[in-house]
Amino acid sequence: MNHWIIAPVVLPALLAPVIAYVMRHDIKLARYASVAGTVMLAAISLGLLTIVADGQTHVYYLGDWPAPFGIVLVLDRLSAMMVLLTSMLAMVVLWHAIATEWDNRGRHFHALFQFQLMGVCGAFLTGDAFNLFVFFEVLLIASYGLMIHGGGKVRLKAGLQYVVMNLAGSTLFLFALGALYASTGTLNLADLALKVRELPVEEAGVLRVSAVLLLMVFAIKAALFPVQFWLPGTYANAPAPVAALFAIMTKVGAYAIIRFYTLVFGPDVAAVDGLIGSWVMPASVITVAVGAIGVLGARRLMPMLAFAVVGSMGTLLLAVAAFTPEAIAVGLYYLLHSTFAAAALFLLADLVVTRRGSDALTAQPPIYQNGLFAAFFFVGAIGVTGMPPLSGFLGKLLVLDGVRDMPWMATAWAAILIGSLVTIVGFARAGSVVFWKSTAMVDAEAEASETVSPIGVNALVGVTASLTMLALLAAFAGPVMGYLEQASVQLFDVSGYVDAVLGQHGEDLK
Amino acid sequence: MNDGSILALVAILPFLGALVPGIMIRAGRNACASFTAVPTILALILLGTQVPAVMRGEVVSTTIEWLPQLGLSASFFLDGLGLLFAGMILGVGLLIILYARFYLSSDDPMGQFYTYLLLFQGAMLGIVLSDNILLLLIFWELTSLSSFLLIGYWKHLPEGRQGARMALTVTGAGGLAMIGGMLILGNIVGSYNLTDILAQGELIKASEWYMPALILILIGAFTKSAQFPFHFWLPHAMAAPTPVSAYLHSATMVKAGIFLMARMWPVLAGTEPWFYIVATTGLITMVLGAVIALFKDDLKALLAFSTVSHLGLLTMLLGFGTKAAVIAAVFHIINHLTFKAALFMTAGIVDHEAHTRDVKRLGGLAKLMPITAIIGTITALSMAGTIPLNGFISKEMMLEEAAHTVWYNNPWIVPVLATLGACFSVAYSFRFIFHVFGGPVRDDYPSTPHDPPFGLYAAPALLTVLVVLIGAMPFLAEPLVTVAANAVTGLDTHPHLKLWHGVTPALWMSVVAFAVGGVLLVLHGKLDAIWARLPRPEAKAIFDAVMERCVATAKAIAQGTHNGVMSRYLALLVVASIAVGAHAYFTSGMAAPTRELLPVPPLIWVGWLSLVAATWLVVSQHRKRFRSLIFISIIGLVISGGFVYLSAPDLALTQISVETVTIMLLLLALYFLPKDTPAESSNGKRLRDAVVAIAGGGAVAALAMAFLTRDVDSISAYHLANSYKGGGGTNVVNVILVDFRGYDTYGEIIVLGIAGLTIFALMDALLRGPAAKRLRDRAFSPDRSRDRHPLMMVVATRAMLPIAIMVGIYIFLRGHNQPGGGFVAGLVISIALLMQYMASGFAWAQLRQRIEYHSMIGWGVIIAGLTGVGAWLAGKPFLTSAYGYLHFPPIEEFEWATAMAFDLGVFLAVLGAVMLMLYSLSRIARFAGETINVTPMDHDPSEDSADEQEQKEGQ
Amino acid sequence: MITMALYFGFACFGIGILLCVWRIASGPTAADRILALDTIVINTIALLILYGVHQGTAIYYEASMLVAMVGFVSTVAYCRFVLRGDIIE
Amino acid sequence: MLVEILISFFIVLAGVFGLVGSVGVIKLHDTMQRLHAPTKATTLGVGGVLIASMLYFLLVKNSLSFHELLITIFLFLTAPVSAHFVAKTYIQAKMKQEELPGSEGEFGWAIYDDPPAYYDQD
Amino acid sequence: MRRKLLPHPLFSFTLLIIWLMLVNKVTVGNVLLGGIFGVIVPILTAPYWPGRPHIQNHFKALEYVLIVLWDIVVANFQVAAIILFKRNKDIHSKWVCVPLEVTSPEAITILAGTITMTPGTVSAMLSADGSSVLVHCLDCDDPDAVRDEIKNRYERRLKEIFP
Amino acid sequence: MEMIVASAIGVLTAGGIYLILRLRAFPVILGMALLSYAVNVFLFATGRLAVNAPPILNNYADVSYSDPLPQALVLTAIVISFGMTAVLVMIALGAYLEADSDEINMTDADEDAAENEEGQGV
Ligand code: NA
Ligand code: NA
Repeated sequence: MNHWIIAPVVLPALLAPVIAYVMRHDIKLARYASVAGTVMLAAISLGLLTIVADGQTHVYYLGDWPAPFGIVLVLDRLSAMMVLLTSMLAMVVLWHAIATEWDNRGRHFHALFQFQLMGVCGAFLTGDAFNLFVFFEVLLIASYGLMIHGGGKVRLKAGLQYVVMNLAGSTLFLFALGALYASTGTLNLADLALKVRELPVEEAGVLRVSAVLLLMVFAIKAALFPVQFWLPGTYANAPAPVAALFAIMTKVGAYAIIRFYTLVFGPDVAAVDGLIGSWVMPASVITVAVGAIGVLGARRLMPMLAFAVVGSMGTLLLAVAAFTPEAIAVGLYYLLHSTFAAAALFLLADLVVTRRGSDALTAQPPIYQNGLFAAFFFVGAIGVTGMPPLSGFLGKLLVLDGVRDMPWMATAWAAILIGSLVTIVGFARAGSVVFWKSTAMVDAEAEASETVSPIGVNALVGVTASLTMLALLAAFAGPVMGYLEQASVQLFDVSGYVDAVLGQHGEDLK
Repeated sequence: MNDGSILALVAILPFLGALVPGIMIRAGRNACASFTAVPTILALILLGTQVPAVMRGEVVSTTIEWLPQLGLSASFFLDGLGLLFAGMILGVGLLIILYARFYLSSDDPMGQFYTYLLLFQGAMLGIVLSDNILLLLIFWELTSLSSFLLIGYWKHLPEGRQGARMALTVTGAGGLAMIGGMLILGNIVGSYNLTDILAQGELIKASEWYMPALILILIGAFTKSAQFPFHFWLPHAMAAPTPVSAYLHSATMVKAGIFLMARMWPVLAGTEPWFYIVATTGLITMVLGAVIALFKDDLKALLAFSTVSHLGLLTMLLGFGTKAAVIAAVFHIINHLTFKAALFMTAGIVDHEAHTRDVKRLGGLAKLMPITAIIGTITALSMAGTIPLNGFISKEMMLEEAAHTVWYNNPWIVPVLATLGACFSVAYSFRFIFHVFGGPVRDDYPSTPHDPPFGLYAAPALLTVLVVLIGAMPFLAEPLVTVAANAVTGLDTHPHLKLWHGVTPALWMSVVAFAVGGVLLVLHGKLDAIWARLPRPEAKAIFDAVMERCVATAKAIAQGTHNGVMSRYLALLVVASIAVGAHAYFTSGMAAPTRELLPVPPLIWVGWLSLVAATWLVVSQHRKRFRSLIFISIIGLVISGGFVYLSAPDLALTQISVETVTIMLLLLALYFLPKDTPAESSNGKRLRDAVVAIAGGGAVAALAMAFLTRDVDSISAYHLANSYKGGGGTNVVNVILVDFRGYDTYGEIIVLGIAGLTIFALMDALLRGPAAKRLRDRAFSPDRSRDRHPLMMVVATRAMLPIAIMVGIYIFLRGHNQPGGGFVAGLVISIALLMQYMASGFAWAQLRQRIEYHSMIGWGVIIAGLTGVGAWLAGKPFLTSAYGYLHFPPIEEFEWATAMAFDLGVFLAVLGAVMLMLYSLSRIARFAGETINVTPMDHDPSEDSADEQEQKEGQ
Repeated sequence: MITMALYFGFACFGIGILLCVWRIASGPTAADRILALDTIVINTIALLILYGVHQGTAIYYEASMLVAMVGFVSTVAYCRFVLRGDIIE
Repeated sequence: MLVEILISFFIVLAGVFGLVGSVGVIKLHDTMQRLHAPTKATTLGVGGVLIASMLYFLLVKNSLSFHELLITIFLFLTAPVSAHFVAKTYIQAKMKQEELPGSEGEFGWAIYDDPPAYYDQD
Repeated sequence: MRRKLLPHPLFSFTLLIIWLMLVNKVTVGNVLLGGIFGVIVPILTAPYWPGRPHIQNHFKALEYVLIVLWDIVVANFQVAAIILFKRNKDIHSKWVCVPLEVTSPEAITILAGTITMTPGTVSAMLSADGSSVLVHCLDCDDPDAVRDEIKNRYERRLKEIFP
Repeated sequence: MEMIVASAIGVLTAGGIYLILRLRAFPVILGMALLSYAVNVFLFATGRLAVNAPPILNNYADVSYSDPLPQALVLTAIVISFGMTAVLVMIALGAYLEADSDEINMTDADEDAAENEEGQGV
């Protein structure tokens, strides 16, 4: 058993309390620790990536209890990649938060940040349904803390809504898990996969309910219609680095959908035959529409970006809805892309809004270094709206290509293509107002330059790094997709997973 | 380097070059312009090296793997069509770089301009060189993006911004449609390789997906090439600086659509739908553009609509689907480039010198700026199709083709309309000449215009030379036209370009055109007046109105649905959950019940009634906040009792203690909150919510009933069997918590730890924000009780503290074997401390607190974590436990288990978290002006008597 | 006989609880409600112990201990809330 | 048999007094009067149950059980404090100072009068 | 040294007893464990005990406990009769002010508690300086008698226990 | 018994849902509390119901045990929901103190008080 598998959970979990309680009066020290921890996390996740290169599913039996009786962690290509994604995003966001002093606007940023990473990594690595709930809660409660970081009236109200929505979601999660346990008597995902496949469809009433309720739960996280309403208000009012970090939160929902509905309730499961896809597909289409309409209709920059996130989740899940290895692989590519795209724009928006003093989409005197920010915004918008040459365009093409054999291909294509157009128009309008129209106003840039010092390189690192990731994703799309296809094939190899988890210990039992 | 990779280099050079202006601009504008030209020149030279091969009819190609999973590769190929366009793009690009150097004023950021220009050039080159349709799509979208930047270059001008957005919207929409079309093509053929696709014309035309693909691709082409009804964006793109207009609207951007139709000609053309859609659209566009151009007073608008018209012409020719028409089209592409680029530059020069582009305010410039006038006149004549200029030849070829075209069994309609277009074409060309250069010299120019420096007219002059040259010696263009036409048609064409074809129908049509055109110009003033009165759909107004309507609708939908109305979000969640759940259930079923129902003793009914009553009370009286908490307490009590009855003593203990601490927290918070909830919901909403609630409750109850009556095999038989053997404890629930599923518990205490941190951080933020002021201004109720720390309470809690602590220790220690454990123990100790705090006040009690709550949580989490990590030392996985028995005779054996250390972590985290929450709330209260005390009770009467004693003794 | 007595005891304390629930519902003052809740807690303790006797096990003893403890704390807290507003000063 | 009678007696006694306490909570018509009722449930009610339990484990199960005493101590310690608080809660909400007899010392009743040395120490 | 390790020997002993009550089993191990806690817990909780009660006369204390227990039993029957059989309008409740002579907080608490636990009376409130206790009688005709009984039967004994 | 438990879960859920659909933070918190009761009992019930069979191993008698796993899950769920409730309460309090209103809905005024409509005609 490879102990590194649990390192992404244990490292931040041990680091966070040290930061919170030992370094709480020394922000500098906390920063060093937080950065060091995050870099280590990234290094570890790279290491994990090499572990899964052998194509095996690696299982970590917590407490040395055999599956399905204890909790297991499962490292396969998908979970390794998600952990890596988390750590890379974390580095970017952390850097930005430190460079812009966001971390110092309230207490315990770094501790909460590390706990958040712990929760996210834990959710990606777990091979147990209830443990997934626990780590959802860990990442959620950390996100509540981060969401209201720094306080303020609107943020607290938005935070309250965020908490309430997710508490409702957590309650639903428990109902769903209850129904799942009630009908299978187990919690281990591999074991569930077996048990679920034994149940005839005509006796699977409760099980099916749990399947769709779980979908609702994950849909909340993944901002899928009709439970996406919370997202714009939350993201728009979260501290920008936190909103950027939240880019991974929606992905946790998407990941859970992918994992659960390939492994446990896979397309080959008689009991839920076609049930999931038939909900995810229309929901995703509407989500794409909601995102696009929101982008076009937004009055403020931050909600606009939030709607863009909603739209991107729709596109991602549209690919997922096909539940074929090919489509999931492209969905994963889109997942990688949209994570960094959202992060880039939220971080950039932070810089702009801080200088502008408002995120209203109205013409205001140009900010100092308007051109620089305009250029960044342009590139970021290219990323988010899925224009070439960044990864969004390839992602879009991949998704379109990935669902081409589906009966609902025309609907999906129409949604994605029209959605893209509307999003492009929305971003063009926004960018043109914020960065172009402002230049028609008094030459305030010169005035502003007297009071504002030029932006430091450090503050731009986060944005630049995220955008660079988009470029790299595009440039190395081939190898990346190669990995994702393997990951997806592994994902659909249910018996491989089950054997890996239950095999070794499972034999002992019989 | 093989030939193919040179192609990739050609395509990439402009993009690399786009970095140059940004670097060179610091060295001055001349340096900037010069170095910007370098990549273009280099690319041109590299392209030149391939010319011989292409002229031999070879196709140069290269492939670089990119995204094989999708079928996307960086494949480039160069055939005649590609060469024609690449040459145009680079050649005119070079001229534009030169022209722009002199055109741009010193206020304009030149570096930006050249960067955009090179980006655009690269995108265009990419389109014409791509051998992979997905790659082509990438470059296609890049032209939309870079042209957006170029058109919006003067970002302070509203026209610039609006024109840019309009262009992006229209061409972007087309681009997206084309994505769909291209993907369909690729799917039909099974490859996205252009060469492969071009070879599968028959397969494609036979496919049932042919029509959708055709329409989608044509939408892309039409929008880019400004074909009716998408033509409206092009004139507004004129807001760009003139070099941009000259480049985009002569050789490049708009020609991309034409290029695409030409490129796809072998696989799409030649069918009826193709003919009727493409030829008809082209025809309409040609006529419409020409008519509108005549009535435009802005020089650039005039040229823009003339461009629309000529693009229509090209489209129509490609639509005819014949070899000859293709040859005509290819040739006209070249000719249109030469005269139109020159004309735009001329217009720019006029604008530059006369400070206006309004034809009505121009005139007589022939005398003031003779060189410009010559250039403008020659090129405009070519545009009119005047013999012996190059425009004449290709127009004749067009008319010739039109004359032979039967449209829907009608042989007249196409030739007549084509002639009509030609008439107007002549008219607006003449108007350009006569109304700008002709006529008397005007004296109302702001400053006297004169010919610009050589740099500015060099480029148009060169083009003018070409116009004349090709007109006079068309055979010069013949090889290029041949290879291009071959490439388009995929067949061997043998064009014979000559100035004079003899007296053909086309010639007569031309003559008519000139005659009518002349008349139209003479009558222009009158016609103009009529035109002005005609109801014309103003495309921009319509576009803007549509856009505004869309935006307004989007705003209404987005804001209206995401309006922060939490109750609706939640209602949707509930309703959706019920709906999907019910659907899932009722499309399936359950096996027959297998369990016998347990009997219901009367006492259970008591609990049930109490619970239902209490729930009803909470719901019906929820507006009385304090009261509802009391009702909630009943529910908690009943549930704990139920857990006891149903064999879950651990749950009972936990439930009742959590319940109490929660109520404390709520009471502490309620101190600051309003004590009543206003009645806000309408009856309708209440009814709706009640229906949703009852549906939800019913659904959950039914679900519970469904599984409660049926058995299932559970994995917990293993836990029961191994709890003692493997975990060393007889309380299986506790062993599961600290051992089998200790990892869950680890997560759970971290949740508590984070809760503590979050609350602390929030409190800290609150005490800095506006809340702080509100708190400071808080008024206290004047009639609240005056005793804060009553004597009786203090004495009683003092007596109870040690008992409670003993109880806590007891519950902690026995947890592994009997109900209890770290969590409950933590809560018990919290409650014990809580009593102390309630009795003697927070400040007094806090002074006696030795361990900071912060670090208590921290230690809890760390101890639990380290207990888990400790297993690594033994080479075991995280959280592997160990246990054993110590024997100290005569004491009975004493059990130890690492799980106890883990449970200690749980205990500390719980205690710390609860107390930190209380601490935070109390700090807020103290901030609100609550005074603190340092004595344990309000008044200690024994101290009075002691004082008296002292006084007495003192006396 | 003990069983019969136990049933009698269950009945008495059970009815007692229902009566107190009635009092909690009807109030009229906060003091009444708190008092009734406190009485429910006491009845519950009695029931838990009786149940332990009924089942012949001491396993429910901690539960009654804890109920006694938290019952007191809640009662005091509720009263303090009405009296002072802030339960911990 | 005697054992059973003894145990049953205490259980029945406890039941009766427990019920009386709750009946009092319902029947009596003013809050202060109701306050007297639960004392029955606390003292003879729970007390009787605890004695019965101890006897049961001692005599029937043959194991000495005395932890019931702890609950008794606990209840006897806390019940008066609870009652005290409830009474104050009622008085503060519903009664005026004039309706009560005056205290016979220098200071008035605790909820109306500040304690002698009332310093606000911040 | 002894004071430091065992600041409250009686208290420690009480805790040992409590521990034994909790574990409900008297074994050598449990006595030792209880003894250890008996030492540790007072040290931990010492700060919360600024002064400690001085019980002077342990015999008197025992006597007091027995009297109170007896009173509880007797009075319970009386009050149960009132609740069950007396009509509400015939129940005459009275407020009585009982001036206190005991000053020790512990004594006052025990007195007030006794008043409450012996049925028929509830101690409702102390005066702000702790010099009087307000007593509510469920059904009495002579408030002075009630006051005198409280003072004679309970307070007098408490004064002896807590001087 | 199963009906009793199922209907209790239903009643609590219905009450909880109704309350979380209210417009103020406090009733929503109450609703969340009811829902968490409901879900805890629900989760507990997935182990099916058993009387007098606590999962505490008895080495001396061959007795049946109720399913311990759901109980452990519920314990975890209770603790987590306690932490969540605490955070919820604090955030609700914070929002109230900052905004002087405990409405749970966001209003446009919250969203963008400072926004003017001037720049809309882009
Ligand atoms: Na009494
Ligand atoms: Na726990």
